[in-house]
Amino acid sequence: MGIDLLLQNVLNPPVLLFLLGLGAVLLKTDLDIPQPLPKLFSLYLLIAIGLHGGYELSKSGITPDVLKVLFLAMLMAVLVPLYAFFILRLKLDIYNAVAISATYGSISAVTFITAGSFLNTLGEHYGGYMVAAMTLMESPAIIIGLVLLSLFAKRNNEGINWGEVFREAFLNPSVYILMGTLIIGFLTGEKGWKAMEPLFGVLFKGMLAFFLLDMGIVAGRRIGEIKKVGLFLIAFGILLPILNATLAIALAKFLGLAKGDAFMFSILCASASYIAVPAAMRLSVPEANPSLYVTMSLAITFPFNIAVGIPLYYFFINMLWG
Amino acid sequence: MGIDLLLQNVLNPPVLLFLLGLGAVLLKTDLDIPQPLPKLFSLYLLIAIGLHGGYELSKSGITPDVLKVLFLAMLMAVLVPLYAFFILRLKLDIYNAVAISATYGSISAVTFITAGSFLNTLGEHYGGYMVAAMTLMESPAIIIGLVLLSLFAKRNNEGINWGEVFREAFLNPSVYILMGTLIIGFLTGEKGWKAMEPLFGVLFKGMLAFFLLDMGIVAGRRIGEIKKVGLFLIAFGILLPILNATLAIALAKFLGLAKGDAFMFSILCASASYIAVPAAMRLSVPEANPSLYVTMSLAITFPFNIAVGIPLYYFFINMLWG
Amino acid sequence: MGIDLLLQNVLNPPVLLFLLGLGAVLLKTDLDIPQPLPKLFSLYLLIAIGLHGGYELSKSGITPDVLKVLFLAMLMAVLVPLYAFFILRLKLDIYNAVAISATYGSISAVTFITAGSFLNTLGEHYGGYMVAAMTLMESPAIIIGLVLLSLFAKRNNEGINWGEVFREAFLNPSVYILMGTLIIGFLTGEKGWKAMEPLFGVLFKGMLAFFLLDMGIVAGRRIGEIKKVGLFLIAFGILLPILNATLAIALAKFLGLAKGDAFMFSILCASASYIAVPAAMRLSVPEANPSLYVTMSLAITFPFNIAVGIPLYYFFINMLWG
Amino acid sequence: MKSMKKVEVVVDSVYLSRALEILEKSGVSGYTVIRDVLGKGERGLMSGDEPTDVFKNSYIFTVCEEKTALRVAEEIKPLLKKVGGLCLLSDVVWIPHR
Amino acid sequence: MKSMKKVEVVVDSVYLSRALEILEKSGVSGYTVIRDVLGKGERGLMSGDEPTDVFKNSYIFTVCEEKTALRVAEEIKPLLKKVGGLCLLSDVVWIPHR
Amino acid sequence: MKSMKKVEVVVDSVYLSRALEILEKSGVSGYTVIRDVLGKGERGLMSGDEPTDVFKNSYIFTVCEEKTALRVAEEIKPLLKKVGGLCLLSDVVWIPHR
Ligand SMILES: Nc1ncnc2c1ncn2[C@@H]1O[C@H](COP(=O)(O)O)[C@@H](O)[C@H]1O
Ligand SMILES: Nc1ncnc2c1ncn2[C@@H]1O[C@H](COP(=O)(O)O)[C@@H](O)[C@H]1O
Ligand SMILES: Nc1ncnc2c1ncn2[C@@H]1O[C@H](COP(=O)(O)O)[C@@H](O)[C@H]1O
Ligand code: NA
Ligand code: NA
Ligand code: NA
Repeated sequence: MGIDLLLQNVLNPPVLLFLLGLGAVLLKTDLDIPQPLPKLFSLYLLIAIGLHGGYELSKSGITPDVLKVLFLAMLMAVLVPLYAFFILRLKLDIYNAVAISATYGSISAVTFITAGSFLNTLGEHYGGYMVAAMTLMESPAIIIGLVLLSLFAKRNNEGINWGEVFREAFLNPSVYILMGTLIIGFLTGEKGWKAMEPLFGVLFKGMLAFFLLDMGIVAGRRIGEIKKVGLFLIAFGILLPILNATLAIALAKFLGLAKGDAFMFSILCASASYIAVPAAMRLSVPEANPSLYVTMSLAITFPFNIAVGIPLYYFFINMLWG
Repeated sequence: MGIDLLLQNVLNPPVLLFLLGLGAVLLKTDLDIPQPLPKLFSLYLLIAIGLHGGYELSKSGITPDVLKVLFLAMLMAVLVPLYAFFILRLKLDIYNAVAISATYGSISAVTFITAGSFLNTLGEHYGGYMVAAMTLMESPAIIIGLVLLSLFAKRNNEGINWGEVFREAFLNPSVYILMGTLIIGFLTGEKGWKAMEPLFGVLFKGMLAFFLLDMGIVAGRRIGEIKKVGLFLIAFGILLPILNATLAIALAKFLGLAKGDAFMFSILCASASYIAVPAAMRLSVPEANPSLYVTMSLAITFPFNIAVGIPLYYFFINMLWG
Repeated sequence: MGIDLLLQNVLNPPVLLFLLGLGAVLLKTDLDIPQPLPKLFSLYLLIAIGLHGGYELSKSGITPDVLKVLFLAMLMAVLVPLYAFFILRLKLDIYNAVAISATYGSISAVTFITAGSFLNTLGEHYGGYMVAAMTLMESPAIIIGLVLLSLFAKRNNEGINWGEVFREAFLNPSVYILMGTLIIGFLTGEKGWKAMEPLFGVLFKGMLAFFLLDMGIVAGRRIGEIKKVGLFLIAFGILLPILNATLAIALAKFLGLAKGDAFMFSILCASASYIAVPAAMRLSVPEANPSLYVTMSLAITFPFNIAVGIPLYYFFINMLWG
Repeated sequence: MKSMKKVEVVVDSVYLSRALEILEKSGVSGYTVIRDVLGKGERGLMSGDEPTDVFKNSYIFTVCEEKTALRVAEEIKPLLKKVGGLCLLSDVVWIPHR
Repeated sequence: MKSMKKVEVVVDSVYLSRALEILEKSGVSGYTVIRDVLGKGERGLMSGDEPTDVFKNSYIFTVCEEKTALRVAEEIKPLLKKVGGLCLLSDVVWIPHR
Repeated sequence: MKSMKKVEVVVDSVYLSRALEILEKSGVSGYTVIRDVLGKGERGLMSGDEPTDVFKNSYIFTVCEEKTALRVAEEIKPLLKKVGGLCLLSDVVWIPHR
């Protein structure tokens, strides 16, 4: 992989602030971004990306190319948790396998956003419908996970409350806010975006940097737990994203996606959820150990993707798309 | 009313975000903007509107026209709680009549701001002294309410602590911050505003949209209580604002206010307080039921004004001013 | 001192908002900026100043002039707590003398920032390396204070945990974040700054104003404690800053610093810490009374510097540098 | 003055609403909740700093007659068994003000 | 070790400062306050999510001699009668450290 | 149901981690922490509104056997003596759910 790509990714204030946050914990500095400030940043980023994606979509319209991307998104959102589950079952009990596979089947919006900002620095771009694809990919893994659970686990006392499961999957706050602002951006078009751009467009990179500082702290706090996770899951947390990205790139090439879209799609497949899915799993699969799935997603896969995955997947794509 | 006006109002990111917040609660999504983030937005909006109003006032100076507006503001701030009280007494006990009439006699800054942003979209504008008028209109209703209370209620044990009442009325945080930033904006003029504009001017619409998302959630949470409020009070919460706006428009026409000013004045009269007055009422009239006055103001009158009232009053004004 | 300088300083939205905050407490208005919102502002300001300073440093490079400034900074960071300690020992026990001298030996970033914004208004500027100087000056006073303590106090039970002391001094959150963002700004240079400027540059003055509103409230809440502090310490809280600034100006003139740098350096020497050092003192010298050192720093020296010190030191410098 | 029982419950915040439902069904007349409590127990540290709300507890207490208290304790056991937490009973004197 | 009484009070946050005044007048030597507590009681749900601070409680506890405790309970009754809330007494052992 | 002791500690937030270390060393099996509690005591008002965290308390409680409780009380005394605070013991019944 071109060293310059790696540097180009790392020598960016957002990524460096992530490392600064990590370092703050490793050096035991007491640096803290207390709740609910991180919530402010994450809400901001979701709204910003939704509004902007909707606006872009209103410009491009819903073309066959867009439908192709959405189809691919659905496909991978179903496939990834399935094969992840059977890989995990080699070593784990059913409950933890379900929770972890759902986590990796879903996506991380902040990884997506950071990748978008990296693409931006290189002077390339991606279609606004990728945000719609991201929104589509958040939920299915939760459903797949619980279907697997009801197929393979024999829980003595109670069945799964499917109504609640569907609400958790499709109406959790991240999905709702992304979907909602996507539609608002679409409906209000150019005029709406012009009014929102000073806050939700111009300040975007700075807010991302601010939030990544917090993500670094949070990831750093979990690093101590990595050793409890065990070698198998550490390897899983790095290799599965690479596998997912590779598959995604192959499919994207096969179906002829544009370069930037292919890159963002590989990022979506490679990233793991650390907000929506863990919350859903804690509720629906209390038997699974949150220290496993949250630590893997936050302290292994997220930093890996931010620092190495983004330039790595881009390197592959650059080779194939030229 | 022109359907296009209604659409023009609704198809705006701020109003749509309000509806998104409402929907989040109705669909039970767990979406939440945790305290004190909403406080950040409301403080921001108050400071922004105060500084900008003060700056505008420093440009226009305090002319006879300005004094006319301030006089009208005082007049309505005294009249509205008075007639509201006697209407409410048809069905309610004294305590609740006092609390509700004070709530409707005062104003809602966010309704004012949203209306201003609507006016803006239409390419029209209003004078900075309207902010001074708004500040003037916050407090009198509290005093009027408590005067009515001491006239009509015979509380056995204790009198009203008028010193505290006046402090609550004139030195509550909203009045203080509006008044203070208005003066600061006036004193520092063009130069001061230029320094503050990047934060307090340019980002204004975006912050309003963000805050309205929260207001939607808050209003949504209260919607369940509407049925406890009863038909009389629901009707009151919609008809009184219309009555107040009509009266305001008539007076404004009679005294020859400019079109934008007349519109903003009608909004002030039509809106009901949901911060300053409820807090004051909870302290001074604990016998009244906060579920009534807060629910009416937040879940009935506020959404009505935001979605329907703003284009409706504008429609009337457009007919009269042409 | 030129009255116009004083006015030029005071008639600025940030300083006026500070006074508004002060007034809010004195008039008992209940105005409050609840935690952790102030933390958001202070983090923002530290990151902004660090990134910008680093960027400026990347443009100027590390010249002999820069090294001269850093040397001066170190010198004063060691000298001030030493002479402050012996002055304080005239009236105070060892523990309080240590805590207060450490407080005054360190610096206040917000005073620095406010002074920078004042300089800006006058159309002058200072070198980005001043931020490096500030970072250098935060920590030594803590070490000096505890060395004095171990020399002069005979604590019966336990020695000082020097490892923890050094961590508190050099890895407290403010020092860490300033140092880190300074390096990030330096590494990412022009390109990095361009990406961060919309948030961390353009909005700077507005955020400072917002934060000073909170500082006014906080200072106001402590004003009631001033009388408990006693006349000696009140005088100390005003005269020591003037003495420090005078010494700093003399040294700066002697070593030929540029005008803006000399001014910012005098501000650093004149200001007292109210975050990093108090936290360190509470941990390492629990025998000292935090009401003394926090009240002096927050309610006496900070307001004095903001309102009077800044134009006063500038007046001196203007005379000497012309 | 009246002798009553205080029931205290600590439970993962994700399950707060379920715990409150159980309280209501058991017939308590009121309760007080402190959200975002941290803690450590069998299932490790709940340090509350995640972007998820997965690692946060809530603390609930309710004051009621002994009979109701025992019912609450009984009814909440299955939830605590499934998701962890804590339930305590103690004696208090309630000062009636009405 | 010393046997003492713990007095716990839950009151609408709007009235916190008034409740603390009453405590001080009754002669307590100290108290601890948790702001922004939620709850449900006779006057409905205090869910704390309003822009107003109208629907939030505060929780106070103070440890003192029995005599003082009874005085606190007596003095705070009128406030609770007027605005609602809760007052509890219980036994604790205070571990003196001075 | 099991008779246990509840130990409650109020301490300056700056010293929270030290207090928790003491608890762990004394052998408690778990604890619950409420951060950012306000209060008033010998050392004046802890109103929590400083930019520093100097004027804030934390509240900790742990439920354990009497023997452990007494050990906690003994071990935490020196810290409280040095930096102020509060330590209380009381009786509770623990409802086991496992
Ligand atoms: N012995 C204890 N004393 C106080 N709180 C406890 C204790 N054990 C558990 N808890 C609380 O209950 C939560 C869940 O406990 P557990 O299910 O054992 O992990 C912990 O995070 C603590 O907040
Ligand atoms: N039985 C109870 N147990 C615990 N807390 C209560 C109880 N009753 C009331 N409270 C608390 O006291 C507040 C006011 O109660 P009330 O005046 O009855 O509405 C409620 O919001 C609760 O926080
Ligand atoms: N009598 C008391 N009752 C309740 N809390 C107390 C009492 N005394 C002290 N505290 C708490 O312990 C903290 C430290 O107390 P002190 O060391 O006496 O200043 C105070 O800020 C209160 O939160
Ligand atoms: Na994925
Ligand atoms: Na009105
Ligand atoms: Na200094």
